[in-house]
Amino acid sequence: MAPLPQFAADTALVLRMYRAMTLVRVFDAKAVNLQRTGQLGTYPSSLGHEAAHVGVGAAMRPEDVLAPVYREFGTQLWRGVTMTEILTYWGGDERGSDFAVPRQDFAWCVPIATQTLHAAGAAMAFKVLKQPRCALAYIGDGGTSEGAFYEALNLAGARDLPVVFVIINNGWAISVPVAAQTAAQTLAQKAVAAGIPGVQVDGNDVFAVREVVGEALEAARRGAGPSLIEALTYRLSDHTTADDASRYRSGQEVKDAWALEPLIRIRDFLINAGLWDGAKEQALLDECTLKVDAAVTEYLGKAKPSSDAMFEHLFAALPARLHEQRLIARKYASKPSGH
Amino acid sequence: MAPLPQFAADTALVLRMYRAMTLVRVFDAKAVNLQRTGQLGTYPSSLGHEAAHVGVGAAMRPEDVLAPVYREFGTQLWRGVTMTEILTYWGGDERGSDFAVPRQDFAWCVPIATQTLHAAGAAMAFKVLKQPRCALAYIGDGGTSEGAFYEALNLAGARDLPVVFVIINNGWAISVPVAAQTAAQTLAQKAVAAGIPGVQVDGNDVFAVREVVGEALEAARRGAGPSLIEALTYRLSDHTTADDASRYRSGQEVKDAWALEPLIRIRDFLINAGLWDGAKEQALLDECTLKVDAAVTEYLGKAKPSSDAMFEHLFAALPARLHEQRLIARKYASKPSGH
Amino acid sequence: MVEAIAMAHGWEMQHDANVVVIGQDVGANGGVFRATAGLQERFGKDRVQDTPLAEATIAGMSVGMATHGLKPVAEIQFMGFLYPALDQIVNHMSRMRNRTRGRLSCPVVIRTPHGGGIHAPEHHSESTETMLCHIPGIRVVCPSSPVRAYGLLLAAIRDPDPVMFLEPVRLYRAMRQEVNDDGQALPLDVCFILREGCDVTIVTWGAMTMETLRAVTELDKRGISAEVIDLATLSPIDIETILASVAKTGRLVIVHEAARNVGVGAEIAALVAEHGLYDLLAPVQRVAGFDTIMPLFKLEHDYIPSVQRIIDAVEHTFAG
Amino acid sequence: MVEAIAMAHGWEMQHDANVVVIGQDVGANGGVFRATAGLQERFGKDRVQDTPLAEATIAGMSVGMATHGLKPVAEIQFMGFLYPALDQIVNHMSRMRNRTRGRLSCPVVIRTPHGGGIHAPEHHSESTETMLCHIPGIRVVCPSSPVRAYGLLLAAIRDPDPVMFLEPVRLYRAMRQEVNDDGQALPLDVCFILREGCDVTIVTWGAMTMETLRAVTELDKRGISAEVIDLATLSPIDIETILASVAKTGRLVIVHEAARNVGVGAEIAALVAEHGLYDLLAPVQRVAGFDTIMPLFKLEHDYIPSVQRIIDAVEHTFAG
Ligand SMILES: Cc1ncc(C[n+]2csc(CCOP(=O)(O)OP(=O)(O)O)c2C)c(N)n1
Ligand SMILES: Cc1ncc(C[n+]2csc(CCOP(=O)(O)OP(=O)(O)O)c2C)c(N)n1
Ligand SMILES: [Mg+2]
Ligand SMILES: [Mg+2]
Repeated sequence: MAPLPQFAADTALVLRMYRAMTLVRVFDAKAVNLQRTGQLGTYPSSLGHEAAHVGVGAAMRPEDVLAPVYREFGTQLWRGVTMTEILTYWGGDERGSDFAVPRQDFAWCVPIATQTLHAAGAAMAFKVLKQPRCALAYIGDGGTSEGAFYEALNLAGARDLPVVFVIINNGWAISVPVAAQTAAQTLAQKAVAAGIPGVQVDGNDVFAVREVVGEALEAARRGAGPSLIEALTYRLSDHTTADDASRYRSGQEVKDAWALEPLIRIRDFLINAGLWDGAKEQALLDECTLKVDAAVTEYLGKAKPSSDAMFEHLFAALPARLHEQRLIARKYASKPSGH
Repeated sequence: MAPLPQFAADTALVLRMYRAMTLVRVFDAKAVNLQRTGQLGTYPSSLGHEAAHVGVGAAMRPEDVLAPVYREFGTQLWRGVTMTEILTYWGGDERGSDFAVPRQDFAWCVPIATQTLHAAGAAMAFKVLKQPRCALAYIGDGGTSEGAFYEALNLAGARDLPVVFVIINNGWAISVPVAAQTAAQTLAQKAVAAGIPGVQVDGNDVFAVREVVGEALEAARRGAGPSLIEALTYRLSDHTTADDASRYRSGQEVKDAWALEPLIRIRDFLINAGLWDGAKEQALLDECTLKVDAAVTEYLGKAKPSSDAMFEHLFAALPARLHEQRLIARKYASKPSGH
Repeated sequence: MVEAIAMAHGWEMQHDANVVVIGQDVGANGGVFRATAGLQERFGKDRVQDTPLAEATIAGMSVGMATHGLKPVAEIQFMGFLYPALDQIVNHMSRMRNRTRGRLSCPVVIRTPHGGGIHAPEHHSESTETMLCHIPGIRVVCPSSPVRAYGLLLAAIRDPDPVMFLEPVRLYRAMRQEVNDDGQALPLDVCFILREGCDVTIVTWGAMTMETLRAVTELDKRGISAEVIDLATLSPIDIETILASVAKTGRLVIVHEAARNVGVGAEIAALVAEHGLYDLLAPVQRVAGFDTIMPLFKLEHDYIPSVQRIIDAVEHTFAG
Repeated sequence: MVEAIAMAHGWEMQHDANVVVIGQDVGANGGVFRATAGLQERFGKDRVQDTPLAEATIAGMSVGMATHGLKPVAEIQFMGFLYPALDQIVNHMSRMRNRTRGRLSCPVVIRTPHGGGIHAPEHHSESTETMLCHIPGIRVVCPSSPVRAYGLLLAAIRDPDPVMFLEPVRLYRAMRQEVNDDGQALPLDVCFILREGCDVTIVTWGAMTMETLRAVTELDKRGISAEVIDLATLSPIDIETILASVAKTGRLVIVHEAARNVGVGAEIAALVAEHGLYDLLAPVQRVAGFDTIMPLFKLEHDYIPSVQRIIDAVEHTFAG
């Protein structure tokens, strides 16, 4: 076992990370529940990814830019995206992507792997504009099969861009296991194709993730170029609420994975360090539930957008040609309602 | 220096390779000349690539399938494509791609890197249909930046396909040098991303190319999976006849590269082995010129296709909707002419 | 409808050993919509293959497989994810036969879900058939019922040229119908008249047949008899059937979910303006999606043409 | 025309430090058509960047650059190589503003050669503007002269939203014209009336303005006075100008090089059939490329509409 990183001595930070991991887990369960009861659209659970997501969040600086996929709520909450915004987006409303904070982060990116090029492009902007900032793009294990991913690595390497790519290897891309995606024994080694460093990290260990990602970001910031990090974790949930994972993977595999899940580990660390106990845990859970419930209430209270919303941000100014269509849309719009 | 491969003792074969290299060089000069005199369209010279192209051709079996880019005339001639066909295509006539031999090879592929997926797909067909054949795809150094290339490597690795990818690293992609394409120190190492073997070979050494490619094909054929080969050579010509390389690279660099050009080397070998002399060389050149001239005559004698050609092979049978357009095309067709 | 699609796959794989199914999650999972359910168990992993997560790969390997002896039937998980495959479709699949003067060809079917209306996430509700219909050398087909899905998919797989097969997601589960698993294909390149009528012609396709037929019921009550044509093959268009209908009714309304600007409706309107101008008693009406981004699902039913919009458009042709 | 394009780049880079040029061979080589000649020497390697050989990269990095402070002007070497970039254009560039409710936006210009007629190799002669025009959230612009190339490119770079800028290859060298390097942009979203006339309206764009103007000279001799409209912005279409012209002339001929089926001409014909039906004295005529693969260059002039085809189509509108 490697020694603990220095920041582990910063009790406030460690507790903050644990609280963030707990909050996202409570939030996640609630979101799945909202979907099951018809109050949310298809939702991609982040169950099991808490250490990887919070570790990355804690390693980034506010002025850095995140290019998420769709599942990395732990990172987004850390950076200031609100639970209400998350629910608003997954509830089928673009306003959820108009983050009050962080204004410069990319929105969720459903077309797999495309976001890696956005991060590289943002990093290119930082380089040209001489801003000491980094971009960080997530990608899934399945996503590493898309050409866009390799192109982004290659561009980043060729132009020495301040960007870090984090693969969340959770074992599955919907029903396809990693071994069916590639013959590469690790996903980190894909960095070799671009001539950039690649490393693996235990994605269920929040200390390790924050340390490795933090180092990569600092290297990028000081001009030492991009890197690729493969965080090994496991998707404990179905792919999304529209999926039934029992069709294609064994219950035993999932059960085994639960033994390694990330919350237990940091909680044990805190308890051993005398920083945590049952009462504190209960208080935290209560606090999280309150926060989540408040966000849900705010989300459910939002009125349906008007049909004008389709036209409002299509261009900076709506071309004349579309004015008539906006009127038609108004005429036939279904009635506004909470849901 | 590695020992000569076994086949180097096969004098007939070695002479055949040298003749093929000479023929393609004579052909190439003529084709450039035809373009300069307005008798051919834009043409991509293969000057300097003769060892790589002929070496690959000599390594393949007739029943294997080639997916070329646009420049690998040495391989195509070896496999049975005719000079007339080559001129016909680059003269702006689809009939040039209707190879009499080899019927199953792919045609030239201008959209960079897309052919690598065709080769992988053909290899998949061989695998599913249990045919003991291989596919071989070419790609340029510039082409290795396209996502499609990585996807093809990854697919081939993941499904253990009988396919070999040969990168012709000739230093340049039009005006962009390899160092600007990627931070990878070799292009062969891109294989690591796909978990398949990657090797470099001296692309100006026809013995080495035939040996390395032949081994890769045999491995693929016996089920040992795909591989990637980087052949190091140099583009002695402009990118195509539409390019002026003096805009972006130094005359000195080209001059230096001429010292390593592939024909001298094998000729010296033949002379040292007592198999070649000035008279034989002159006879060969004369023979090549005759062959090339005959092909040019045949090419120039071809009548312009009729406008019906646009409709003939659009579908297996022309849909009713298009019959009227075929008539319109006939009505306005420019007059048939040789050129 | 999704069962009819799985059934057509099954029939053809049973009867043609060269048919191979590829795509993301088509194997053990049977497709995210279950359109390939049970096929891998039945035909094995060589003939029903999960691909890596890469659409250019799916299209590009299909080209290689099809030119070398197989008949790939490929699934792209949603139409919004088709774009990385377009290069291969436009530059190779549609051209291989023409390029090689018939030496090599691409008998490929690419299936993909089409349209919105099922509360799906971003990029899961697209209907950009225009981009495909404009490509010469491929056919574009869109069934509007389980029976037509079965018969047209069989025809598409048997066709010697590439076919894009667009499956309206709203019909996957909504529409149930007895389908005979008899291996009978339906013809490509022709429309289907869903309902005869004499006052107005309505041309539509895919899921919009549902709203159209509902509108027609209401129009009946108002004494307007509408003829409803299911375009079915979106390219090449069977314009003769449409022109004959317009010659009879004198009025034309085109209904589609895709954006209006340069939609397939524009081609139909243009053809009628060219060849049927003197039959028209009123301007052609297009009822289409707006020229906006397909919104997230809270507003998707404000985007998709409603029954009322269709009724109003038809009535408008009588207003002049 | 190619010099006018390089000049517009130069002006705007001089006056806006955030404009950055990217593409294959745009640096030392100055672009394969020399449209970026001299820019790297003048503005350095940070602002004029050769990219790796990857079109998805060019479009995707443009999105990232544009959302984070730069204004990329990207070159795709030929329109036939645009397809790998389409995913980024359709799914991100056109949607970023809408998706984020205006928080992030994409002021990107993607320039690419358009059309054939210069004896180029396979895939170097495409005109698939339809695929772009159908995408909501982007503009598509096609200049027909050096003056308009200069003014419209400046407008495109200054526009806060993404613009696809299609440059007719036949005009690059063929057309020479004095261009004032004064930084004056021309308006987007409007057509230009190239020539007034009263008997027939001809709408066209890009290189086809050449054949059209030649046809018009011949028509003049025959006593037919044609009004010629250069569409210029292909999406969104300035239909008012076209309708006003048709109201005056009563006849409409649309000329474009792209394939006819679901071409932009279909949209224009459809709009006129909807809003100008009663002005039409004869059926609309479309003179367009065939619905075939653009052939290799031996036949390209059998594909591209000829002057005679345009003349005949115009005369046909008087035949009824
Ligand atoms: C380009 C594209 N193709 C297909 C899909 C459909 N899809 C959504 S998620 C997914 C699997 C992603 O797996 P992975 O990258 O491992 O991420 P994970 O879901 O495990 O986080 C697929 C195929 C998509 N969103 N985008
Ligand atoms: C997808 C695509 N993009 C751009 C081009 C234009 N183009 C033709 S050749 C070439 C450079 C290719 O370089 P490389 O792969 O090294 O091959 P080489 O020409 O050196 O043989 C480019 C950019 C193309 N043909 N296809
Ligand atoms: Mg995964
Ligand atoms: Mg090269």
